[in-house]
Amino acid sequence: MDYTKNEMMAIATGREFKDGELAILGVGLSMLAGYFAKKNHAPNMNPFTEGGVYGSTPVGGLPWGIEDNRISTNATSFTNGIDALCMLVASAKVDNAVIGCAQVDKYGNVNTTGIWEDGQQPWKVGKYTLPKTRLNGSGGANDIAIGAKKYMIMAQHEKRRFLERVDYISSPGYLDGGNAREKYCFPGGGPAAIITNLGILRPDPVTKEFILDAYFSFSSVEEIIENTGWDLKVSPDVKMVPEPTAEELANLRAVDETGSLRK
Amino acid sequence: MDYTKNEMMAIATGREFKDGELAILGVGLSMLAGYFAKKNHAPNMNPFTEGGVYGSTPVGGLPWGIEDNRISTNATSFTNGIDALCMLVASAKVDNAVIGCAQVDKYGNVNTTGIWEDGQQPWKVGKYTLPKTRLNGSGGANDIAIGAKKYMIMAQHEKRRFLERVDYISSPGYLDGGNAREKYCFPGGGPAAIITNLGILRPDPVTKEFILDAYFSFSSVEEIIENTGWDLKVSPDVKMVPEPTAEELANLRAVDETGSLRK
Amino acid sequence: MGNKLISMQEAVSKYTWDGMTFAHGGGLPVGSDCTEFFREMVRQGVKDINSISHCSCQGINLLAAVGGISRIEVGFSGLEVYGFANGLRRAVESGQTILEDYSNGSMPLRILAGALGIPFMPSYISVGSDQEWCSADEPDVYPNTKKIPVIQDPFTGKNVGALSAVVPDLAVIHVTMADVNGNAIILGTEWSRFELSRAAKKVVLQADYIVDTDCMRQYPNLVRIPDFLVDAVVYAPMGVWPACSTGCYDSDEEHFYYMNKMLKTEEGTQEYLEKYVNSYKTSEELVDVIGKEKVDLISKSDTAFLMDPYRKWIKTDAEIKELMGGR
Amino acid sequence: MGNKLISMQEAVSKYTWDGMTFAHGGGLPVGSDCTEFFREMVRQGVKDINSISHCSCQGINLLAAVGGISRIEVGFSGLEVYGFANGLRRAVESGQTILEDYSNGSMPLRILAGALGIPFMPSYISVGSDQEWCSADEPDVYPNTKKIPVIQDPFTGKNVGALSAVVPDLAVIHVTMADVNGNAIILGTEWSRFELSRAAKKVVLQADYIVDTDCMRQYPNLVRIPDFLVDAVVYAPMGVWPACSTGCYDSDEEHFYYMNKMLKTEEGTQEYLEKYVNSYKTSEELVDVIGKEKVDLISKSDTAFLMDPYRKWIKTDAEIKELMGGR
Repeated sequence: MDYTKNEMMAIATGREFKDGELAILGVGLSMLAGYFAKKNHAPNMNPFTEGGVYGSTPVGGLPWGIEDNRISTNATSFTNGIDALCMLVASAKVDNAVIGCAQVDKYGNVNTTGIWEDGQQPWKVGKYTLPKTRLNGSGGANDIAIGAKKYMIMAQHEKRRFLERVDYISSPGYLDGGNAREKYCFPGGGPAAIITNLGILRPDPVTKEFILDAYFSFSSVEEIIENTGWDLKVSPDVKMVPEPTAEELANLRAVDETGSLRK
Repeated sequence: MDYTKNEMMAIATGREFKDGELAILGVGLSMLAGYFAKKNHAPNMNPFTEGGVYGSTPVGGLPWGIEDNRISTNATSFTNGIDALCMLVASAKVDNAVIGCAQVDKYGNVNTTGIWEDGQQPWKVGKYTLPKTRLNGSGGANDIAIGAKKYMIMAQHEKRRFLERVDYISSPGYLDGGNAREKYCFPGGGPAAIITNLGILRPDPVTKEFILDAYFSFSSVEEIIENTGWDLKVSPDVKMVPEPTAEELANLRAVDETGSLRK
Repeated sequence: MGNKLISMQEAVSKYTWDGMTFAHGGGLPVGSDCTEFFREMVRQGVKDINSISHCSCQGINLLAAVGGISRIEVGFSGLEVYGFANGLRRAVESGQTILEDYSNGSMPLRILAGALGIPFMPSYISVGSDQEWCSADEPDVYPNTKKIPVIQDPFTGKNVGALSAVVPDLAVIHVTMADVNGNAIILGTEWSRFELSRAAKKVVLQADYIVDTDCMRQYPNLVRIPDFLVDAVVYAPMGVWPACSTGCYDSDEEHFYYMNKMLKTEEGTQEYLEKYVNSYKTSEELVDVIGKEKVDLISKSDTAFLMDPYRKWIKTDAEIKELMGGR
Repeated sequence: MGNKLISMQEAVSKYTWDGMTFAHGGGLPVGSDCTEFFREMVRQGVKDINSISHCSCQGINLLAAVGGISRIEVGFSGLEVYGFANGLRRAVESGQTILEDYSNGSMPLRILAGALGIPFMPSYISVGSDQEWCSADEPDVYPNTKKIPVIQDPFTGKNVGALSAVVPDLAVIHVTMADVNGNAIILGTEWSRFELSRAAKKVVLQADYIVDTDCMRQYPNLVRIPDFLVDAVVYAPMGVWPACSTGCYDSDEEHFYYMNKMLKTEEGTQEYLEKYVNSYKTSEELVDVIGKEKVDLISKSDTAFLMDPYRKWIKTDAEIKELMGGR
């Protein structure tokens, strides 16, 4: 079967959505994975976006922005950001979500705020130094990280992105691991998986360190370890993720009208 | 001129509303005084009710309730209780308001919650004993009391209602007087007047004790003192409130379509 | 998603239980509250209710009159121009119902805190008065400091009250229009219906009209309660009576007074139950109980034009029966 | 009440000043924000702006590119699929603009606190991460404990963050329709426009259409911003361009990319200003600058049907000129 690594990643993420779930989706891969799931196996899933756009499916291609007219066209309800992000997401009513990242660390902490010169990170120097590269900030991802019952992190699997400790925690995963989230009383459950273009990592139930759970037909345990910036542990049950079925690929490509994942 | 005491009270209250003010009105006398003012001398006053009914004037008579269809018919905006009572009233955006009372005391504290057997009041016995007579509670009056820039208290002037200390403070006036409100950081300015069927009381600028400011053509300083349950002080500038003009009476009666104040 | 239309009988038997924390409060007493749901609770004998709302209403007045309410947290317990709520008053004065006083602003803020999933809401409302100092739950303590604790703003050190969050077991919300999935449009003030639908663990809608989902897609900004928040939809024409539903019918002045007069005594309450609560089962029969003439009269509301844009999507009674599988 | 229609030039000169705290944020970057108001701020050289919003947008990107923003509090500083906001990024990386990070949920909660007149909002958002520990206002302190202080819930003793309230000097709010008094209807997500209109000291509306007040009386539940909150109304067709206004026009993909590419450098910014900011004065001229064909293309939005119920109340350009006394 012919498919790209990003298509495999989107399908693997989509498979994590179950029918009937209330899910918040962001632009790009997140929406693609979510609407693929709704089309493929979760027809009663309720996806929405962070401004409070409910009941809609994209029209004319994936939206440029999550409240773009492509997603507003057939909505059944428009409310507001406090409703979507605070009443639904931050209060643990949302079942599932996807967030992206520029960096992720072994406890699933995510950085989307900036990249620092090595050694100049705020947590290393005890000062809020300026980043070398300013990124976008957390957007609604912090709200998802503290509040969603569970969520997935999607990432391109590269050593420079998979770090022992991210430069800046934009959206908290399990912080220092173990029960560290409890101190902050976060209502949500934390990240359930890191899904990449090479495989799937899941947290150890006790230490909350992310370990390798599965690889794809085109990747391997060794390749994934090599592309991870921390000493990645491998699950004794590590397995290959089933390849996309023809139906899955067809459904994915129906959502990805413009073929962004085949590039 | 022929008018009732309640008509004089409504007109005296209405005169306190200035053009352009944002004002919250309740059912009955409060609405009557407010809509009289808008019709008579304050065409750009913005009256609203506590559920967030904006831009309307009553149709077919004064409403039975403040979100009754009589007030909803020609509204330009409907929002909600948090908007009206918390965002506008409790945050000191509202210029003026009227509240009613079953009891009021010399610092303008209002009781609309219950009447206790004398000696059985919670503040006397140090227990929350049951009232002899349960009244309606504060409704939105507490919100007005803590938040409106200023407000008026309307009351039937009777000794049993005008007390040294109310049985229960449903809506705080100046509490124990002086700067007592400061401790609670109330954003609003407190009660500006007690307007009754006999005259007008206003607070001393320093002690905040309500003193007699004016009487009506049909009442007198003596009559008011006699009907007040505390040792009422009289302003050195005490004066008679001008009688209603023919125009004022006509405007009041146009609002009071059903003639409730002439009974 | 999916068809959530059920009968009032089923809604009450499925979603209520003795001892539950029950929220309502579509409006002020004369406004759009779920009176019919209360009447069905009375018919089914639901009791020991802990009631949450900013305002009382005729439904609360009735349920209190039959002894169904053990505790109530409320901002206003009267009936506006129609006077004190005699049924509730009788229950409170006798000690049967514990009444915890808040204001019409502080109750919605507590519901907002519940909706936001935060433990409390800072506010200046209800503090510095007997609403703070008197707690019906702890009558032996005065002044009480635990009901609305005063905390310090960490930015200035100044005092501010902490209103506790409320998360009701169920919110029953009257709406003007709902589709079968539970998308809902409210005409008139929302009061705290938006916040209630986010705060409660379960949500049941009581609707004047069932409309097609196309209506929602034409007016998505009016759909303040989206379907996934809703567990069940009940079609209940005249369901707010004797109070008013904006856009549909006015309040029934005569009956409002009569009902409250009857609830003043136990005997009157029994007579009222016979005549106006236990005397019908369906909404068609309710119309007969109210009287066709009265229904026509109060339906000639000056607010009726507010419904005009949506009439073409209204489902007929026959269509609704079909949608309910003939139930 | 009263006619509040003024020109964009007048609105900017009357309601903005150097050093002010300026709030906007109708939508996400590709959504309904007040781009035209920003272009006029650039034309008038307003500077030293402290910007408040949950999200950045092309207007912020532009104003930052010309050095007009000294400080920004924001949840998301990018342009969604269109990438990083190059103008803002350049200003932040060079240290010219101080950027205080929050999230898209915590910024609206801070505005909600401002609207409610309370000093802070309890929340679990933004705490336990570098959003709490890093403060751009106090870069020498890490971890910072004053930006989002952790306090104790007085009911359980558990930790919760305290998000400080924001009360902007001015909020400029894009709306789909406004009447001359300032009653406004928004199509599409409100984001934090409702809360902003209650939190800010002054409110200016930028509207796609001016409609008759009869429209508001037919749809009062859609009027989420009532007139008395509003200081001025500006008629600004295509005023969100190159982002999209739901019900009116789609985003201009080509220009969105082009604009952001140009703002990457100072030279590009100058060229962009000449071509697309300083090249027109009226909204008629703006249409020429965008190009009539492009305007027609993006106006063929799939969302256009959402405007249908209101079209009969739209004021023509000639009527609007008349209402503005020919200005």
